[in-house]
Amino acid sequence: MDDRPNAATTGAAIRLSGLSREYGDRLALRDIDLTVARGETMVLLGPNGSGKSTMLRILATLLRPTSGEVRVLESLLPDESWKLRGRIGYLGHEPLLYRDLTGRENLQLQAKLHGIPKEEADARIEHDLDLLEMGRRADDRVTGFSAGMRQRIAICRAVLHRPELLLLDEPDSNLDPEGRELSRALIGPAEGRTRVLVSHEPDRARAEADLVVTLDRTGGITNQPDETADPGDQHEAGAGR
Amino acid sequence: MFDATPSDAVGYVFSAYLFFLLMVLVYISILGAKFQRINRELGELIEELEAENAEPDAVVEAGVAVDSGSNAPRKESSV
Amino acid sequence: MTSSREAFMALLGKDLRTELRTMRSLPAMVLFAVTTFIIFRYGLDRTTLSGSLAGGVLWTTLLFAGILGINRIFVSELEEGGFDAIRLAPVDRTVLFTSKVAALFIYLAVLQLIVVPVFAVFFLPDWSALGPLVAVLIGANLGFSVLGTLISSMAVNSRARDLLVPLLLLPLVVPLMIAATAASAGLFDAAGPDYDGFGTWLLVVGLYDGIFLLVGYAVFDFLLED
Amino acid sequence: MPYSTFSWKTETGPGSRFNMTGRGLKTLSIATVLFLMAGFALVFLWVPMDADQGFKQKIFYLHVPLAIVALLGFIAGGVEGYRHLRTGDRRHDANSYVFIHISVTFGVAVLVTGAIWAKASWGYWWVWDEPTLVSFLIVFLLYCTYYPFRYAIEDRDRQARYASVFAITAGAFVPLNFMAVRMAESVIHPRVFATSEGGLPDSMLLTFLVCFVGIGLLWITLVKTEMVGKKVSGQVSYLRRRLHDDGSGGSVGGRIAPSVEAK
Repeated sequence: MDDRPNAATTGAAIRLSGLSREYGDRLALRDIDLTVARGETMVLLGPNGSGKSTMLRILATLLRPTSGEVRVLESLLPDESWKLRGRIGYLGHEPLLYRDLTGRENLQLQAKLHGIPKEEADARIEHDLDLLEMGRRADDRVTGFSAGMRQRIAICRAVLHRPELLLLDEPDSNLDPEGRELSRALIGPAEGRTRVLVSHEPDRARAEADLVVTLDRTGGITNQPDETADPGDQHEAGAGR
Repeated sequence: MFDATPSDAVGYVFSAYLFFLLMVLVYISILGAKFQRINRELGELIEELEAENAEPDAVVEAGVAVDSGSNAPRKESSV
Repeated sequence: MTSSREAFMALLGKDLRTELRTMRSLPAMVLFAVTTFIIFRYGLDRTTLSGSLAGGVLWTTLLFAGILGINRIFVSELEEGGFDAIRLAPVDRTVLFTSKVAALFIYLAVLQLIVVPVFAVFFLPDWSALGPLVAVLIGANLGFSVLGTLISSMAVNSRARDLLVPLLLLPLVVPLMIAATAASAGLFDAAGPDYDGFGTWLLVVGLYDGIFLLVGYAVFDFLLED
Repeated sequence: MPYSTFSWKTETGPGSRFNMTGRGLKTLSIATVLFLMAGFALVFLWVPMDADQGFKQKIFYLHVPLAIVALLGFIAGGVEGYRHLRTGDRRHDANSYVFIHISVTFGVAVLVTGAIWAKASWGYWWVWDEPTLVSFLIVFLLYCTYYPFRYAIEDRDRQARYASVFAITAGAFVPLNFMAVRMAESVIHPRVFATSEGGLPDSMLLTFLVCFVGIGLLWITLVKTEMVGKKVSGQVSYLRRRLHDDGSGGSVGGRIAPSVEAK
């Protein structure tokens, strides 16, 4: 039924049907259906409070769906979320960095938690830090970092274990134009890597999107076809199934 | 050791049993009040429902989807 | 899966390194304990203590000083994203529990390393009880660490965290306090250490530790989910 | 009883949703009243005076069953908490909450009757060398924190999960605490079970059992009634939400009691 050959051959990276999430009596997400094929980039748009971050946290196995079927990298959430650990790179609002450790120590801790061998980890950390031009400051404590520098370390942390699926919640926030450009090497579109991108800048985000999903304030999907920049390349959520 | 006189003991025993019975009574009346409230709320809801069923046009104008609930067709997300 | 031992060492190392760097908990705990001794000295109007009074003063002080540390043990994980990081990593989640128990145990041990000698200098005419006291300290520390970690992780995600930790913890550690004070009371006997019932009380402490270690290990997973 | 005035079968909604256990509850409450009346009649009209304690021993038939039922309720609350964590079914959390709630209420009665018994026996309202009463107080204080603990957690899923963890931990604590306190106290109180070697005289045992069953039934009746109330009020707020479109229904803020919702 899927008209995207990509999804049919490699299996979907993300498949949601009827996903809802409640907070108390409030519905944060309402009956979401969508499919993201492997290697694709999905961009999540929508006003504040429309459930974008909630969706991302559910995909990251950090939040349980209230109802609906959620499949991420062929694993059914939340029952099989253990299969996904270490395969997802999550960059949320919070940088997930310990303020009293240095940037490098934070990354080393991340490497240890993900079981990356020491030499391998050190090489990667060196490489990634250099890419983001953070090598000089990496041995300072995070507490002295500016928000932009924290974001750069957080990006390194999110991709250190080379995840198959990247979940990025406004990855450009706090970054200067140079930082945004540099970070593309780590979190930009890459061969075979699936990405979900929450963004407040529709135009920039659309440029690299294979799929654009717009959430409305009630937590449902409201895509208007005419919003899509290039309908030929992009599919809207729920379409084609 | 202090020993209560028999008449004293009777008073204590009865006050213990009385306390217990009073507590049960109070608890049950609290429960009763709760059920009365639920009953009233239910009545209000029924009235509301009937009133809205009686004049469906007004409801649509007010923008409240009454009996459709979550079964209302949603144009974008349904597949 | 990353081996649990490696993850445990990484997390424990992180906690100890942070504490060494910031000294956020331990100095406050020590200061609190020493000040409390002075308050007891005037509150009880005694210059020396023995028997159950000595045990009571020591353990009450250690307990309340410990609560200061217990309150903080998960704050960094909450505020700096440790919970999320653990849940995303291919690590057995109970490692966070065991590593926090170990960290708390070490904090308490360091606290006692400083505070118990101070206690002896202040109040004890005879220091022969300090040797066997170590066994009680170790057993009770384990219990405090396990319960403290469990309660702290329960309270950290709630409003009124600082209020809830002592409220929940104090009744739960009553049996531990009973056993620890009873075991110490004999040791602090005015006529020299008395080992009557010492073993039994140590056994109670051990039983308590074992039961709550099991409970904590079994339920901790559920406290991490969102 | 007041709740019998509530009509279970209302004409709203599909009948199946509201066919709650009205009749079972009625039988249960009648049985409760009968057993309690029979028990109290035995206490005051039939059972012989205790040789040591005399008339004041009669508090035993109220105080001890209340305490045992409350403690069993606490432990059952822990079991329900465990089942909630196992299955993720919110009904178990609701059960756990109601069990603990009723047992805490019973706990007040236990402490008050215990204090009266102490006053009658020794002339003091509180005695520290009665280990059972002291440990009951500790357990009671612990379970009192259950309410502020629930209240402090806003997210309802998390609240239910954390409350279950509390229930399990506290449930494991109950027997341990009793053991420790009992060991610590020198037992000087002429406890009825202990003084009469080989158990109670038959007449006392029978009276005790009837009272115990009556109070146990009272506990079950109250639990069931509370559960029915939770179900119905959950359904009422569900109805209201359906009626007013989603999102706006029911005040959520500061709700500590779990509600059981019809899906």
